[in-house]
Amino acid sequence: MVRVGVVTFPGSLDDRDALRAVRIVGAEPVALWHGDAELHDVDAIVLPGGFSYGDYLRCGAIARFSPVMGEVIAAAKSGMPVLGICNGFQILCESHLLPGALTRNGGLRFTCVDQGLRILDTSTAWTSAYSTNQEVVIPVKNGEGQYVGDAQRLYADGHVVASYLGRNPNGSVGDIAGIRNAKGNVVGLMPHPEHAVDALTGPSTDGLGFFTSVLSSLVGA
Amino acid sequence: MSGKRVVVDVMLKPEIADPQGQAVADALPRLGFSGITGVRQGKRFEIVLDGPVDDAVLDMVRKAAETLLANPVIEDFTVRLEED
Amino acid sequence: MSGKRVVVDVMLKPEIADPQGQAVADALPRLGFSGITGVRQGKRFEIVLDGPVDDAVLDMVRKAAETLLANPVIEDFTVRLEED
Amino acid sequence: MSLDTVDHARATPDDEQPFAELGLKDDEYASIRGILGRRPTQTELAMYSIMWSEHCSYKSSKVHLRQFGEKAPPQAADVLLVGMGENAGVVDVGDGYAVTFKVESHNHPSFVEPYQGAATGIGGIVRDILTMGARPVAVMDPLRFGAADAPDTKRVLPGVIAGIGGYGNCLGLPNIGGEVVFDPSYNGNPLINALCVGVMPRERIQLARATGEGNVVVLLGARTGRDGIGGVSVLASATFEEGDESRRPSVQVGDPFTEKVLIECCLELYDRSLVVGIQDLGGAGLTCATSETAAHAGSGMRVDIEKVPLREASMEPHEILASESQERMLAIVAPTDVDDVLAICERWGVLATAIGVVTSTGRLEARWHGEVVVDVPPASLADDGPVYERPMARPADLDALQSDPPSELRFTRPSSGDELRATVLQMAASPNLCSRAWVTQQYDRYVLGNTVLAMPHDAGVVRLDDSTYRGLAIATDGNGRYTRLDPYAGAQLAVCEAYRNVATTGARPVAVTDCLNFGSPEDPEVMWQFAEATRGLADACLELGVPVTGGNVSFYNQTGATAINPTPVVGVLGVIDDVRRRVPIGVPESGLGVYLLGTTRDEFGGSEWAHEVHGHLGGLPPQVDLAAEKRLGAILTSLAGDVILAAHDLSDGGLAQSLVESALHANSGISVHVEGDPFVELFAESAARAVVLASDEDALLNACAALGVPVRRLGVTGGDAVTVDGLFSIPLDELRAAHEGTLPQLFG
Ligand SMILES: Nc1ncnc2c1ncn2[C@@H]1O[C@H](COP(=O)(O)OP(=O)(O)O)[C@@H](O)[C@H]1O
Ligand SMILES: [Mg+2]
Repeated sequence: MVRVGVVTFPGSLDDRDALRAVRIVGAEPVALWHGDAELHDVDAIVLPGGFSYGDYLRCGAIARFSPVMGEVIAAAKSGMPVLGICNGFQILCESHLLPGALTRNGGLRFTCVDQGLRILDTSTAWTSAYSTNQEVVIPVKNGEGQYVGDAQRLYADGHVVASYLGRNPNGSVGDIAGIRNAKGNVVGLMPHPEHAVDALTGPSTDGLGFFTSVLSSLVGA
Repeated sequence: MSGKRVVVDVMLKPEIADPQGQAVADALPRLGFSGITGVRQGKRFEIVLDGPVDDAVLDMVRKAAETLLANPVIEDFTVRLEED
Repeated sequence: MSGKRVVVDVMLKPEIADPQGQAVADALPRLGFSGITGVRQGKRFEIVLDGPVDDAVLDMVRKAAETLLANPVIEDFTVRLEED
Repeated sequence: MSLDTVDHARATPDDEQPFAELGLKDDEYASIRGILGRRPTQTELAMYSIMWSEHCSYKSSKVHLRQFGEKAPPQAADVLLVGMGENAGVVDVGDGYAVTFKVESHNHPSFVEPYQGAATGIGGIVRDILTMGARPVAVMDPLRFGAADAPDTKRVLPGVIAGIGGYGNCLGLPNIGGEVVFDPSYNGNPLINALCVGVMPRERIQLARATGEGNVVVLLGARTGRDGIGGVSVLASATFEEGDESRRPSVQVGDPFTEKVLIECCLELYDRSLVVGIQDLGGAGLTCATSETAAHAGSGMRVDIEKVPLREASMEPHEILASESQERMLAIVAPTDVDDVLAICERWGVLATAIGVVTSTGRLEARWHGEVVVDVPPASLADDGPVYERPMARPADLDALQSDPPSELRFTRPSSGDELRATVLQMAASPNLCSRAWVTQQYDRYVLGNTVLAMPHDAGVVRLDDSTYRGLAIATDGNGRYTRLDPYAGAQLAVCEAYRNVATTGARPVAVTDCLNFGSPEDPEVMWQFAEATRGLADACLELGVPVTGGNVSFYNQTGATAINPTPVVGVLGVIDDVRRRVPIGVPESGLGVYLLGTTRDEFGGSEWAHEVHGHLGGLPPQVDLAAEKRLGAILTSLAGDVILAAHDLSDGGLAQSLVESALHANSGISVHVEGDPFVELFAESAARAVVLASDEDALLNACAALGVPVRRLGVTGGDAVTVDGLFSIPLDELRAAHEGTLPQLFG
């Protein structure tokens, strides 16, 4: 069975939700601990949402130095699929696995809304289940989700994975909601697909695709 | 007197808890930085003005610091002129 | 050399948007403060060390600023010694 | 000054002590001397002054709150696992699950420093829930502010909302509901109440008991600083006059990250059965936690104060014992488990320090570097404080108020289609009825993945955990205007509305928590309001079969001699056996029948219409009919999810407002036909009513007939407007612009 690890940092909040999403698509969820430099033979990794270390300094700045992150960075560089959601995206940027940075929302307020997104790149390990330009609705909830970086270049290189539709909730440059690395195994996403996996508790089930994608990319590999 | 700016430093009063500074103080030794006994984290505002910075202007900035930039219930501030 | 502390100022690079500074710049004229052409908001860290502050210590703080206190992708920092 | 030890106090019986400055009355001081058989030490005096303050001792309210126990309904025996008097009551919700919930106020601190005051309000109520053994699973925030356009509201509201979000979001707790009410009565006295609910396996319930001689007293969490020293007595029990620097408390800054790891750490300690007893540190800090745990266990305790980890090294023993530093818990641990406890704390990065032991002396002793500075019977602090029967008087202006209803004679009522249309739009856009999205979008509603209904539904509904479909529902309500006009009825209407809101979502109401926000108990008219309101609350809970499990009293909400409108805020907890049957306020299906359940009367006293359109308060509040509420609740609960596809209760603003909210949520129109006086039909605030959308008319009508619930078909869903036949039609876009524009315009 495909093993997908979800790292819990002190202050991680959506770790249980990510584990649940992994379980729902039929993969084996594996809880990873920030303090253990050990990946327990997982095939893919999710860095979940939350406020690691309270997000007091900068989001993700302290978590990036956790013992487990050395392993995550090495695995990412060797091609293992890694998805950073919200705080996880911030950690990936702080770790320089993804370019740019996430800063305070343009409106200066934490914002939780059901957000329309367009999936732009379906070539990654995490988005292959979508069709190009597919429109989905997934919750976004963050206080520091404004992506800053070289949007032109990211678009030119095809590295923008998803963009906001309609109102841009945080002022991200180029309406960027998610990006990937050159190889396509590392994806960072501000919206929370793990909160759109069950119509009972989310606005849609549109988030399932991120988890089914990784499953099929690993089974197919 | 252009090329100058006014800087307002805002720090939590010493008796007020500073979780942000504490988080940094806790993290630094883990990264191998030693000998640090305390960290306080505050805000720094750099204010650029369109005319010469005289005492009246500094007074105005002080007033602005008091009303908007700092929260006098929990924070102290200092105002000073700085070369660019 | 006790009674001294090291101050690290961290500011967003000039080309990075600063919504907090902008909000302050927008609010000031509404409160009747005029002549302000721009505000940038950053962070100020006051670091207290348990020994004398020599060049080696300042170097260490500079290293800490580079790795942890600032994100060089979007921020600049300065390190300096300050009297209490 | 040298250390005031117990020996020194014995040797210097005549030393003068500043008891009056600490808020103790002459006779209270005398009785402390009587209890101890000597003068108290400085540290003891500080402890008594805090524990005997209004906030900690409930000295003015105790005699009234007793009714909640005395009039507890028979259902209490079946559902309550832990009753009143603990940190929070615990309710059996079936399948081996227990739920604990409580609402509390943080009014004064939030007025002084809105962000931190509101944030630490969330932090405090969450620790109350954690203490019971539960995982906190959701928060709610019933809020009341001065007039929407008052300068003080502009100062306070944004910070309060940001603080509640800042703390709750960072803890990973979904916010599933609350209230935002504006009324000039709260100018200068905003009511910032916070509710938390938690879930646990039944057998994990923890109690605040220091049992077992030799067990170790372990302090968990944040370092202790000079936070809110004397805050409990000075801040929470006395009116705070702005500009009075000397009484300005040191504001407490919340640290949600520390609280988050404290939660995870405590839950692991519970799951591994490593604590014998546990108590959160809230008001009165260590003083309260040590004395209550020892008193409730009938044991004793010895604490070495210098072991407490400090933020400021210069703190004195009385400051350490009085400090209200946030994010701390006190655990009682068997000596053989201490190492395991410390290891778990270390893994979570939680500071943990053994500071004392449980004894069998029946005394609470505290030493400062070996010298005894406290030696008191713990119950004298925790339980045996003063109790007052305060004088009461019916407000002198009440007859005049009650005999001034907003009748047809006093105010012209809208009657033409155009007038009614304009009134619907005005009401939908009014500060009290407009969309709360500006607020609720600042709160995470999704985290933990169990939220089934949140804003804008009538109650928040969460699944107990993701291995079950069993869920809980909570709503909070209160109406200061109704309660001002008739405190007995007003309190009952608050219970009724929360009860109805819970039932509307398909849950069965089972228990109550309340936060009683009033003016000064030293004012006989306020005390009368308080007595009437508690009596009304207790009587309503008895009749409805929902026991009060706990709550909080907040007095001294007043400016000068003017008290706020008396405002009991009531939270009702419901159980829903299968959350897949939950009922939203609207669904986007066309062709569903729209029905009105309940009886509409010409009731406008204290109504939103009188307030919004005429700035008027007078007359009597709507009639209370507890039996009708029960019947309505039974229909809503039993038909939820199959016959009833959507439902919305009728309250502030009446039928018109409910139809507007339902249609906007579903983004699908509604057309209705009203009989009788359209103004009364659309805007009256008669209680015990709801609008439901149903597909199976016969099933609905039969059920209503069987239970004797009046029901009338109003119309049908569909289209893209809210239409009242023959009178007016308002496109949804126009309604939405009115409804959603108000708060952003007011607060940015
Ligand atoms: N401060 C708040 N925090 C969270 N939710 C709120 C708040 N204020 C209002 N709400 C939500 O907005 C909706 C409308 O509120 P309200 O009109 O007071 O409800 P009701 O009339 O059913 O009691 C409800 O879902 C309520 O829980
Ligand atoms: Mg309602």
